[in-house]
Amino acid sequence: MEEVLFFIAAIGALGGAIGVIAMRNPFYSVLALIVHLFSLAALFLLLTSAFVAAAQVVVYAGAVMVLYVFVVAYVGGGGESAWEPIPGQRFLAPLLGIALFIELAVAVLSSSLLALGEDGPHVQAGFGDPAAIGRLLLEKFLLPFEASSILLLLAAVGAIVLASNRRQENA
Amino acid sequence: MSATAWAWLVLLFPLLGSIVIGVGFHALPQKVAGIIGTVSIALAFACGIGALLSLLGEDPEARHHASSLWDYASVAGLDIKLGIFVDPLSVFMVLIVTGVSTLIHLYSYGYMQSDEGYHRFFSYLNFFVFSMLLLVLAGNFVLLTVGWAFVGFASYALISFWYRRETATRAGMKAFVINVVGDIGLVLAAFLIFRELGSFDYGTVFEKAPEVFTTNEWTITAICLLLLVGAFAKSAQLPLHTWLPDAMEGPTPVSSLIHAATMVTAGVYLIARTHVLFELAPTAADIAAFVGLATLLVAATMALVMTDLKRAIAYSTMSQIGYMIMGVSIGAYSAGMFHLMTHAFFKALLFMAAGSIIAAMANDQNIDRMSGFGKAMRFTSITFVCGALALAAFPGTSGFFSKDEILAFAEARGGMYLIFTVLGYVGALMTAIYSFRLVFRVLPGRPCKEAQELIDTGHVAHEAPKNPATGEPEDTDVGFPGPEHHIAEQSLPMRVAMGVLAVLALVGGLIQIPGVDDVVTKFLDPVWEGSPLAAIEPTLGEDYTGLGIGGVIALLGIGIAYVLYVRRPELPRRLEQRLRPLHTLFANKWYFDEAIDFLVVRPALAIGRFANRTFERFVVDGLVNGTAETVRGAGGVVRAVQSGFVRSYALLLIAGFAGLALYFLLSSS
Amino acid sequence: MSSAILWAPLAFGLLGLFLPQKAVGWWAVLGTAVTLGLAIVAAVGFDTGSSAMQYAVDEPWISGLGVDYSLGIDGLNLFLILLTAVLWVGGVAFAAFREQERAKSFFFLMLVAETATLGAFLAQDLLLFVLFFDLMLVPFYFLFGAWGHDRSGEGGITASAATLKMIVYTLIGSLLMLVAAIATAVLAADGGHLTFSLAALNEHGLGEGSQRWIFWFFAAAFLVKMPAFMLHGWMPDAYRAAPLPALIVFSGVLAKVGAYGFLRVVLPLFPDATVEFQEVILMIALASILYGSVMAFTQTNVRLIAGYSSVAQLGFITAGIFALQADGSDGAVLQMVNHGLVVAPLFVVVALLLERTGTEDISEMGGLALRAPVLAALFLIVVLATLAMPGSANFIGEFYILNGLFEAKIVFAFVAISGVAMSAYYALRLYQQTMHNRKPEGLLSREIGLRDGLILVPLVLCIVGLALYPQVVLERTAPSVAQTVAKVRQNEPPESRLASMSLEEKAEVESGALKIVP
Amino acid sequence: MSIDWFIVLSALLFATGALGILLRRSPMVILLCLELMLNAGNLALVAFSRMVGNGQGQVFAVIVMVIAACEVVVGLGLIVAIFRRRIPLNVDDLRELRG
Amino acid sequence: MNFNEPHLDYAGISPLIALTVGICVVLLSAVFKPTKRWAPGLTTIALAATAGLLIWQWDDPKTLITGALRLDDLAISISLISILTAGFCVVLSLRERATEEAGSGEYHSLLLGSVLGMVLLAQATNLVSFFVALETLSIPLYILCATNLRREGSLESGLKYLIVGSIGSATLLYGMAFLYGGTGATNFAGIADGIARNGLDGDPLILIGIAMAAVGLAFKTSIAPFHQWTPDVYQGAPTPITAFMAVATKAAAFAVFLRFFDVALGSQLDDWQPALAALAAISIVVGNVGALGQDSLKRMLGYSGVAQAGYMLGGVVVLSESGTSSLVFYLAAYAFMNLAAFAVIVGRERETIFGDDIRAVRGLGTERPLLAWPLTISMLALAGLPATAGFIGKLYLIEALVEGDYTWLAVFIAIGTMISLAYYLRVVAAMWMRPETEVASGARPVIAGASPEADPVDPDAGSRWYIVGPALLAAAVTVFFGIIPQPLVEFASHAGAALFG
Repeated sequence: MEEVLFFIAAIGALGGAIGVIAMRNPFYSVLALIVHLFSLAALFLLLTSAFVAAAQVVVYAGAVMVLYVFVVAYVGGGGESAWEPIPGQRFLAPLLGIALFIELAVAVLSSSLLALGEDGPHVQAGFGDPAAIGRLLLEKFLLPFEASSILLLLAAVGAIVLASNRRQENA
Repeated sequence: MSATAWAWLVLLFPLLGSIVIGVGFHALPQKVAGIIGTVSIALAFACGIGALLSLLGEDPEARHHASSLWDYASVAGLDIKLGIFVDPLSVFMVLIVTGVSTLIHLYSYGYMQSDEGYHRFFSYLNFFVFSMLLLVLAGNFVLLTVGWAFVGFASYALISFWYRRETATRAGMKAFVINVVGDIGLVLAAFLIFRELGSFDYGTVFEKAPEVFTTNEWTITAICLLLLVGAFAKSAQLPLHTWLPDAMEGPTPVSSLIHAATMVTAGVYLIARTHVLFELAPTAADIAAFVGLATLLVAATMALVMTDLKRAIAYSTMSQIGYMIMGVSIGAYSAGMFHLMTHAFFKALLFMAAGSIIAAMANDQNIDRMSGFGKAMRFTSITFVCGALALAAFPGTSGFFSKDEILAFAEARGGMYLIFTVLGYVGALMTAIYSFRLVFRVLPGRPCKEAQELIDTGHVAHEAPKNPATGEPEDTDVGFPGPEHHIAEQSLPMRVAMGVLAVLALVGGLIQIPGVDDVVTKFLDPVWEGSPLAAIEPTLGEDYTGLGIGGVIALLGIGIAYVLYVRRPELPRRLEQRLRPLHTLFANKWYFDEAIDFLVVRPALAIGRFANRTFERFVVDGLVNGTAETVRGAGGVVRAVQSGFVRSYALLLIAGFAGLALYFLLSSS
Repeated sequence: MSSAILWAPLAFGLLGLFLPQKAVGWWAVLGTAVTLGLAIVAAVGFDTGSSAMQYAVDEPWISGLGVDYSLGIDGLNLFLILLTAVLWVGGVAFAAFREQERAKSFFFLMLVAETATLGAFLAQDLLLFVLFFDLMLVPFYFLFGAWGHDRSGEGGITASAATLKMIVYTLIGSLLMLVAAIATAVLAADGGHLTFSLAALNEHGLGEGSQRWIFWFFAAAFLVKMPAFMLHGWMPDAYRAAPLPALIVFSGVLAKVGAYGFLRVVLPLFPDATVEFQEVILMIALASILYGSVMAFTQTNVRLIAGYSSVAQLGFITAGIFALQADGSDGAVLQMVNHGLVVAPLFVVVALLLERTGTEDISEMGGLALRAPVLAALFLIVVLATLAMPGSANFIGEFYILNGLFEAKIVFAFVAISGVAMSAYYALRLYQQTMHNRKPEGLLSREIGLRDGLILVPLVLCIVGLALYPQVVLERTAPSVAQTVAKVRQNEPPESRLASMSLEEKAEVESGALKIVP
Repeated sequence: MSIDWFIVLSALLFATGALGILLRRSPMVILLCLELMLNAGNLALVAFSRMVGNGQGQVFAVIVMVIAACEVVVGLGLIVAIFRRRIPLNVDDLRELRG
Repeated sequence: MNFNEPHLDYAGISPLIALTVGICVVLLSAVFKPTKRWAPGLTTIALAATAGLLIWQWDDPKTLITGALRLDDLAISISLISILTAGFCVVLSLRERATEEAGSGEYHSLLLGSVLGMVLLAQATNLVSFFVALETLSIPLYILCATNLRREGSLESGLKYLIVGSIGSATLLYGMAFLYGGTGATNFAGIADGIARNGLDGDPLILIGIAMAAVGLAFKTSIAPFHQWTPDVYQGAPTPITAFMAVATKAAAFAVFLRFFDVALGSQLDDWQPALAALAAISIVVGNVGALGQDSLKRMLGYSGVAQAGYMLGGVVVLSESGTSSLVFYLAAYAFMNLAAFAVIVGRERETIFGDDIRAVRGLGTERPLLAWPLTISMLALAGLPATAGFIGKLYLIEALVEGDYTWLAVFIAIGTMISLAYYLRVVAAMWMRPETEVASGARPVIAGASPEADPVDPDAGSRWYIVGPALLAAAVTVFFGIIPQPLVEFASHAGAALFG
């Protein structure tokens, strides 16, 4: 059962990813990414990480993707021309992609770490649920937590700086 | 006063004279400069006499002294002092040098009177005398080299005295460079001596040499050969002689003093001085003797055909020095030195007379154009004849005794050395012929235009001076005054100088007549103490046979010259045509200049050109520029990769990662 | 004392920045004169017979890195310091007599250069030496580049390009030297206390393997600086670009730092490598002698004649050092001083010729002696010293060098000496073509002025003085040199040492009085 | 399901994201691809977290999400700014800076 | 399930608090009209306070917030360098076009945010805080680069930086995931333990993790071949930001580079050392040859930064106390040398029409000696000539390299330096050795800078105190530490001792 779910989710994630890079129209790419994200959330659930899965759906598929959709709608999603101005890019990029995958896969599969080949240890109930994660966030990872909040603030400021129409305002 | 003190004074006066005249060239009136120059040399001569007397007052065995002023450069085991060595040989040389120099200064006093560079001339001349005396008195091989080089430089300065004349400057350069080659020989010899004997000092070296070296060992042979390089360069022996004829570009007193009487005999002195070494290396000594012989013959042939008056005399100088070198190399030390002395007298005289004549010819030196000066310039002619007689070894003159003594010694030594006697006489015959060739071509006959003018008006109305070699007008800013002051008849100092020398040339030989007296030999004998060669003495019979043969040959030579140049003046031309190749060879100076040009000068210039045009540009600069270009090319590559496409940056980043990851995977265990 | 000598020029230079443009030249002259005075005082108080470091200063500077501020004077550098002080007075005075653009910067840089150069000579800490060695270039970079001559119109390159070439070229060696110097200290410390002090490094010694590459790094720096054959590519352009006052000191002193470096650093610190590579360096030296000479007699630009002749002369000096004999090195030190003393006035004369004729090409000059006999005479003395006329101190220098070489490697000596003959030709040619021969139309000939005389005459007097009494240098140099050379020789195999011994020494060895310590 | 499946999948996603960046010219799509890469990292983190049995990886993943969101926000802001300047939204046209 | 409140050492985190408060205050000041002009002042105060608080913690190492951070002398010294650079940046940003475009408050708060990221990064001892800090450093910089909104180049640089930077971050993250997976720990020490415990020495999983982490860090420190953003972004960004970025980013990234590779990955030294050394060598070559012939000074400095990063990476490669100290020393020296140059560029860019083109400094020697001298000193120092801090820095680095048996890398540094002379001295030559430019200020020929979005020319910009002051100060310090380096050496040796002592 788990295997089936995994493969379904995996195909969804991978299909979504391929969709992102294959779609001509950015709008469809965004949609493909949403598929990808939901599939990922499913995978997270398979890994008994309920909180992460939830956050994935809420934060990403919810908030971030909405932002994307808006921006795509704002700037318009024109297709790209098929002409490749960089010599060799078309040829080298897939090559490198494959190489990257093989290297990473080899690293994982040839590792002497036995746990990799297993399903993972038995975990207590509550592993990965909001309470556990929340505790970790406020105890051990308090600093990253706080820092990321400041980062969010800064990013918001940045977005305003970049996207606000100050120029016309000043003029 | 001790002999060494006198010797220091001998050195001091010419140096002072040179400096005073040189520094005070603006302030001193011309006459004063001339007087200072002459007097300082005369004082040196007087001090030389002082040294002589001082030496004579001592035991013959103790007649050698060393003295030094200060440590010149003595560290690291090299002990070089500013030291002199006084013994009969050096005093003998001092006397000749200062004596003849005094007369020549006197001559120059008149001769150079209207020259622009009068001060300069006397300063140089005094400096030359100083250098020569330093060479003679030096107490070690380093100081010897110093004197040796100073002399070379003085010679350079005086040859190119009229420095806007390019033939003169070129000749000066030639002389200097060849002299430097000689210096190098000396320096290398000094190194070898130091390496083997651990000292540069004459005293130590001569004392130790017989203990350290075995006869004909390669080192001592090498030392002697290197010394010979020095000697040959300075004494114009084959093949390093080519500078001497060119040196005639200098003013005539210079030719007279330096290139006849003193400097060129330095090689003879050197061999005599280092005879201890040469006796240990008989091979080297023989080589020297053969070179001397060759030079004497070759130079004589050239002198036979030269049409340039001064150059002809110059070749005769070479030839005579060949005798001396031959003499001192085979062991006839005293005889060699004696010939050196007499040669100084008559050769200086000949040049002086020639200078007078050339002046009358408005610097034209071609004997083909001269004739009839016997009537025009009586005093000059008489002295010229005196000189020529001595040179031709006319019986009774100084050259007669000195030359024959060398040949007699060779005969007495016997064996192989008989060759020297025989060929020496051949040379003597040629000597007589060429010396009287000059006399007969110049003095008798119908006066040429200039001579006639002299007879008519007492002076020559000369045109603007021209360089006889190139024909271009001279730059009179630096000299070349009118001839009237050059003519011996018209200047008392010149006449005095020539007169004294004429007398000496005629009678100078009388101090050493076999069986009658032997002043020179007796005085010099302590120097060759312990030398087996010096002990060889021709018997009286041999001596007189030699003298007899010599006299006959001299007369024969003069006779031939008379026939050729007076009785049948058309004969030389016919001979010339008959012996065309030989004449061409002689007239072209045996092609020595050409050979040197071909073997040394041209390759050097070709290498220089190659270095300059090719090597420097393509290799040295090419290396730099090539590196720079490579680096710049690499920069171009980097800039090309930096294409501005962000996706290409991403590509490189990922490629870099892939590479790095690959490395790590490969290195993982 | 050492510190005073070192910093005096810089102090004057800095103060000079606050003076009006007009006065700054004379102020700089004063500064160099004071430095000279201090150097003379040091020389007078110098203990002649000793090889020990005198007037030593030793303070920690960067203690974390083991670098000390360590100065001192001994026989090796005493006269080089004097030479530096003398030539800088000459060069600066020469410039002060003439109008200079941006005078303040010019003289400031000149004085900085003096401090840097003195520093290189005085430093007794390896790193301090490297530092000053590199620092020397900086002021000259500006002097050459900003006040230099643009030769792009006559087939050459611009001053800034020439000076860039020079600095890149010379720094190639210097930077490698920096690495090598650090490696020396680190390897010598071997985990212990790190120090760059030459005295301490002297005692430690390095393994043969590391000596080898370190030796070449140092050699590269020094050979480029000299410059040696094949590494002289920067020289022609830089010499042609350089402003003459700067060139006077540059040619006179800077090349010597390279040679000095061999004596001060390479021989004592890397004795095994020195012995091992002796012949290679000698080959380079010989090539420099021959090539420099050949080039010198084909050039017609006076600067290049002097430049290439320096290549040859420095070849002699290197050969002397690498004879690895006491006399060779003694001669080398003497010759460094001599060469500085001749090449500087040579460039003064070049400057005067340029002012008179407007050209630097000897084929366009000639016949100047007539109206300028004093100048000609002074020039002649310089030229004769250049060609190592016997009787000059240069002769003694070369004599010692060649004698050393003769004892060590006789074949090299024979080849090297041919350079002497060539030097006679090119030096005399330089004199003849300018002073003698026909005077080209329209050429002005003028006697040397009083002010230039004040520069040239003392320099010539130095030449003459040394010619009369070279012992003054030799006797002070010898103890230090003996120590340096002994350091190298003690690592030689016994038989080769025996071969190069003098007669007395050999006798002593045979009699057992002297033992060869392997 | 053994953990290495998850990891290999994440590697595949990572490579896909990288490939997208290399091939696509719209800055928007490139941003999406960056998301893919970060998500691949997240998947690996969560998988490893499951494997080692502690929640640290999950916390990391959550924080990465926040950061990814920040990047997106800034990226989109830039895209808007560029759009405003009427520069074509094509990264290949942004090459004033090069060489 | 009880909640264990983490212990907070408020003294230790006081610098962070100061910065955070600073960010908020500066942001708030932008809201009200009268306080809008206060932003630079407030920023300076925040920076000064942070610096003061950091110095207060000097020589008192402690671990903060449940092992997320470690405040030791390495962190402090690096933070101080970053803060100093930020301070210079604030001064140079006065009257900068970008601050007006972005709004002074926003601009400065972003700057402070980036500084916060740096301070955090220098202290990070945990993968999560490491990653967060790195992003806190980077994201504000992406924005700041683009703040000169009217210039296409500025936007371009921002986007490029963002894209490539995010790839770097993603790679780093993935690597961290592997390391976490292999060891089950996120704190550095735990990673080291995990490797040992799980017997993962030289395991591909760990090694790939290291490789990916190295790539991420190499990207931040501009190590070739991950450097390509550097010249473009340096050139496109507003010059004060470039100055800040060039020094501070590098400093912070090197700090974590050192800490991460020492504490977490020290046991894998044999595996990563040669790789990093190779990267250093490549950087040296690429950076130096790339800088040749660049006409844009900022771009040239960008390439030179690549090369300098290569030199500095040597300090990481040897992984020793002296390596660390030398790296910190070099960073400090590098800060001053670079700032002097950038100050001059800022001034010239505002007063000439040539922007940051090398033509802008032609004849500077006579025109504005007070700017020419700092730039000259800066160039000489970057080239490593003596009597500047640059020389001592190189000396220190080389010493560390030789001690660490990486002499060949030292030789590479020497060779790189030789090449670098060609472009550094080109600038010097332009200032002193060419005829002066005949700039008629105000005239706008149709060349670079004449496009409508070009910044207006301020003919006196080069003489304003906030240009000349920083330039002179930085140059003076460069020379000072070149002659009396001992204080800085001691400062740096504390940093080394913090990690290895």
